[in-house]
Amino acid sequence: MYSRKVIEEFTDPKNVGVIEDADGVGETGSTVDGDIITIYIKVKDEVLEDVRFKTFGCVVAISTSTMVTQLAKGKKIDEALKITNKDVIDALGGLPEDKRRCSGFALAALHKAIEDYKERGTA
Amino acid sequence: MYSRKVIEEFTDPKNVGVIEDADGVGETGSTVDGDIITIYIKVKDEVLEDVRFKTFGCVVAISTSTMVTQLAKGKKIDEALKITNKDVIDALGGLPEDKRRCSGFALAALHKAIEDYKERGTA
Amino acid sequence: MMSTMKRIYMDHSATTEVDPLVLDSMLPYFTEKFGNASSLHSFGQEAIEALSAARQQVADSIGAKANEIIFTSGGTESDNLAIRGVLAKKKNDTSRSQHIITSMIEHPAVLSTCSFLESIGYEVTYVPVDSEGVLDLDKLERSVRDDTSIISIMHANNEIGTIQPVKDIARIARDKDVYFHTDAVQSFGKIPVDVNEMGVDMLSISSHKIHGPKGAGVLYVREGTELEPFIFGGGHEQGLRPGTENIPGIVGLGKAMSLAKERLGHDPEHMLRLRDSLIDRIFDSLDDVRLNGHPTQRLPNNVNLSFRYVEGESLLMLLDVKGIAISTASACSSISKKESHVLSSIGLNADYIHGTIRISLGKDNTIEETDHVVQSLQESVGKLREMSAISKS
Amino acid sequence: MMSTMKRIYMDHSATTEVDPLVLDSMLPYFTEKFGNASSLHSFGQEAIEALSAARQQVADSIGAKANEIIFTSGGTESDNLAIRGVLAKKKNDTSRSQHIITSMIEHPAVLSTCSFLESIGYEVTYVPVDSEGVLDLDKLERSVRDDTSIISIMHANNEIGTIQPVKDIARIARDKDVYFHTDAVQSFGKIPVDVNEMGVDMLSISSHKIHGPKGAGVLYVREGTELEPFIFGGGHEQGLRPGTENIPGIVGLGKAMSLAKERLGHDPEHMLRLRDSLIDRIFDSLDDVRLNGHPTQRLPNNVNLSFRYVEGESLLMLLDVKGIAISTASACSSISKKESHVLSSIGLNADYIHGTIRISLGKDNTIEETDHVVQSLQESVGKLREMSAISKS
Ligand SMILES: Cc1ncc(COP(=O)(O)O)c(C=O)c1O
Ligand SMILES: Cc1ncc(COP(=O)(O)O)c(C=O)c1O
Repeated sequence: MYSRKVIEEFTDPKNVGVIEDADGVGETGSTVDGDIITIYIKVKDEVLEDVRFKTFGCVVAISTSTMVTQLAKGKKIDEALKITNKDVIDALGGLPEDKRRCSGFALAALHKAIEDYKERGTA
Repeated sequence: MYSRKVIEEFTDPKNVGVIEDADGVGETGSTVDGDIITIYIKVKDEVLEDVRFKTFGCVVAISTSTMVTQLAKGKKIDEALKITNKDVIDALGGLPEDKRRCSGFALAALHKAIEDYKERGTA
Repeated sequence: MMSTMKRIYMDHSATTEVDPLVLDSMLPYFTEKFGNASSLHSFGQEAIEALSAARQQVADSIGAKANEIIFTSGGTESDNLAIRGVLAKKKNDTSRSQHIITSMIEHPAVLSTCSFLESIGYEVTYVPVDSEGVLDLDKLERSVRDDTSIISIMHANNEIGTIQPVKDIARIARDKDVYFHTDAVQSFGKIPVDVNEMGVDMLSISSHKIHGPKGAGVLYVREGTELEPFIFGGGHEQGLRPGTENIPGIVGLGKAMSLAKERLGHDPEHMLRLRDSLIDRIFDSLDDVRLNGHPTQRLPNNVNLSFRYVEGESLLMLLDVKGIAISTASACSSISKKESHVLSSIGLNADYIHGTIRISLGKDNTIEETDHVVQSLQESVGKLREMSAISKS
Repeated sequence: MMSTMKRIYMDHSATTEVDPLVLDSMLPYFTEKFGNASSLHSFGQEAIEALSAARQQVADSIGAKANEIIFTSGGTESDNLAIRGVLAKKKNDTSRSQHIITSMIEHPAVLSTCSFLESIGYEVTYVPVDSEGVLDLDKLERSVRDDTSIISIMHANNEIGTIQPVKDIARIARDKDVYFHTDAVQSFGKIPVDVNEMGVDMLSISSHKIHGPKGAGVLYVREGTELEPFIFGGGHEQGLRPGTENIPGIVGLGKAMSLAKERLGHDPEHMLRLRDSLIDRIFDSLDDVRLNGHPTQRLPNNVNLSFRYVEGESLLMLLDVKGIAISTASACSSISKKESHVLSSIGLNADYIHGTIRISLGKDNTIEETDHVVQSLQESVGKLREMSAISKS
């Protein structure tokens, strides 16, 4: 059901962890849903120098989390904001129709982390 | 479903035929039912010297017909009248529960033939 | 005697032997790839793959799409699901839910469903057929009402083999905006069955009639046709048929349908040759015989004959002793030994009805076997007529 | 990697591999003795004999009489037939037809049937269970009304393995003169199932859960229990289940039930030993784990565990990659990934519910396999907790 790529990313996820001195943190989901994703970013010269995640959730939640961090890492913030849900799904070799519900959570968490970074800047 | 004995009697029936100068004839059934049994008897000194049948009908109709003729032949009339439906079924090694409906037709035809014989005598 | 004698099976409308290729395709799914298609792990994935592949095979065999295929436990269940599924869906639309149209010669799976529906308040019109078993299209058309929900007319009859003009029926159904279901249990594999060619909304198939395993069936449901399940449980088969999927059965069914489709250019022609030669030779060798059903618009494997002065079961048993397997009416009704509603519907007289047998050929029957059948029939009919209390002799 | 690795199957509550002896018993009925049990000829007789023999095997395995056995297509159909069959029969007896009693933790086959019945006007009481999944007998007794037709309570739960006090339920049902049906799909073969010991009127069994083939099931119906069919067609199975009988499936089911009965003194004990050792070692090696269901009144093959800070599907997939097949909730609901109604009914918190898996042992699982499972669980739970956004670490 899951593509080979999904299973690969899921079993060997990149960028797992917390950035202790993160410049921005974003969280989506809830324990009731069964998915909580937190994304940490480290920004230097408007470039996402480091992107890490912690995820409690299903295979889709974990594999989209790691994929989002990989797609975003090294990109400029405005470039990173252009990543679409479709980009994430395509990079994973597709997702089963009935599993797409939570596929947007990781991207949303990245957006929140960037927002958080921007708010901190203006504060 | 049918006992071996039923199939034997059915495939190799004894006493098939018409007695042209019968002393009594009895018929049961109808084309609507799909069973018509005619029994012919020849009587001498109150003994059923010959008993024959013609049957249009199912396996049960044919096998009970031949069995009734065999059980009756050679018997005194009052002895023959004591033959029960159970005797016929037992002699056939049993009949399937759902096939007993027409098992009494042959015996009834014998009774009618004997009646016919008696009526002729009194006439 | 029976043990050394090669038996001749000519009751393929009752059921068929599983094709060895079909059995081979099934075997891995009993003991190796035995997973439940609802399971997420690798065993489950194997089951899902098998299920999808079979669904595609079935769809391809009848010109349908994979998502239009619902797997059931057999023809009876498919017929029930088609008719009751549509009515259940429309149950709140009172303007469009009260009336069903079917024919007088349907299989009990349809007729008993209809009687049940009558018992709970639906109305059913049973359209008559002519003396050759062909549906009266005029009567059908005139029987459509504003509140008609579904027309269910079989593709080909299981007793007399008459093929119905389904395309014409489909046109009427489309014109009147009524769903059309056809029971193709006897026709698939013998004549072309293409859901778009035929123009049907739903179509039933049973695996064991086409050299597949018993316990599996198909209901084709055209996209957009709204149904509700009539068995309740988990959400399998698009919510229309709950219960753990019978993977080996479904795999076998898929294979059987593929094979039947592939062989459509060959097998039916072979059966047709045997059928016509059988009919000719029986008519040559015996008097007072009648062929029931349509002379040409009939299944290539169906021979339905009435012998006067002979009772069908007795004839069947005499042939059985000679190692020949045929049937009296349809297999399903022979257990209760009631008069065939199909034969009464074509107006056959009682003295012919009782003497009716059905010979249904299969792809592996041979001309030598038909020789033996003709000879045995001649002997057996002769013997029973000799014994018969109503024969002319 | 997957191809060379021997996989470990511990999802026997979802489905089981067909026993080689069972498959052997079935094989002749596909290609040799392939007749239709409604046919009068020798092929039909072979089918009838097989059917009767299987019926006797089934009856003997549960202490019933042969005429009390109805063959169906599986557990779902058996559950539907039991409940709807009784209601259909009583539909004209308005004083005795409106109310059904069941539990909150039944299988969807029962629960969806009940929701359907509610949608057409029946009333259903869903009796709650305690935190270990045991039915509240007091509430059950108090919920019986004058118009209660049937009580349907499962013998053992498919997710958490809790065994219900069926004898007590049967006593209440008898006292109140209400039919009692039990779903024994998970219990048969693991604990004793004797219809008279238990005092049930109806009992469901599914072949594929007990090393028999998919596509076959049983409804035991105590003599005198009045039912009507809910599928319509020919008069098969005492008029309660129409459609050509799935002879190979039924033969396999009969064999599987015989074998399970014979091995009842051995297999469950083996599974129990594995179960308890598995539970002990998992608790020894991991924190924040919970065993769901009753500690002792549970199926010998059921291990249902909740791991905090871990999501069930992810754990299942990590184990799958290591060649271990287990399940999250019941197989049937994992496709829709809804929250388990069973786990909510026992009052489990959401953070535990999401981290729940079911390990269901089979007779052929070994202690070595459980070693591997314990180790893999430790690794996988550890890994997921590391990754988890809510773990304490
Ligand atoms: C025309 C027709 N419809 C339906 C059925 C029922 O199919 P099944 O026996 O698979 O339930 C049959 C077979 O008896 C049939 O001949
Ligand atoms: C308790 C219970 N009842 C009923 C069923 C349904 O059985 P089947 O899949 O054979 O329809 C299952 C299996 O999923 C079950 O575990």
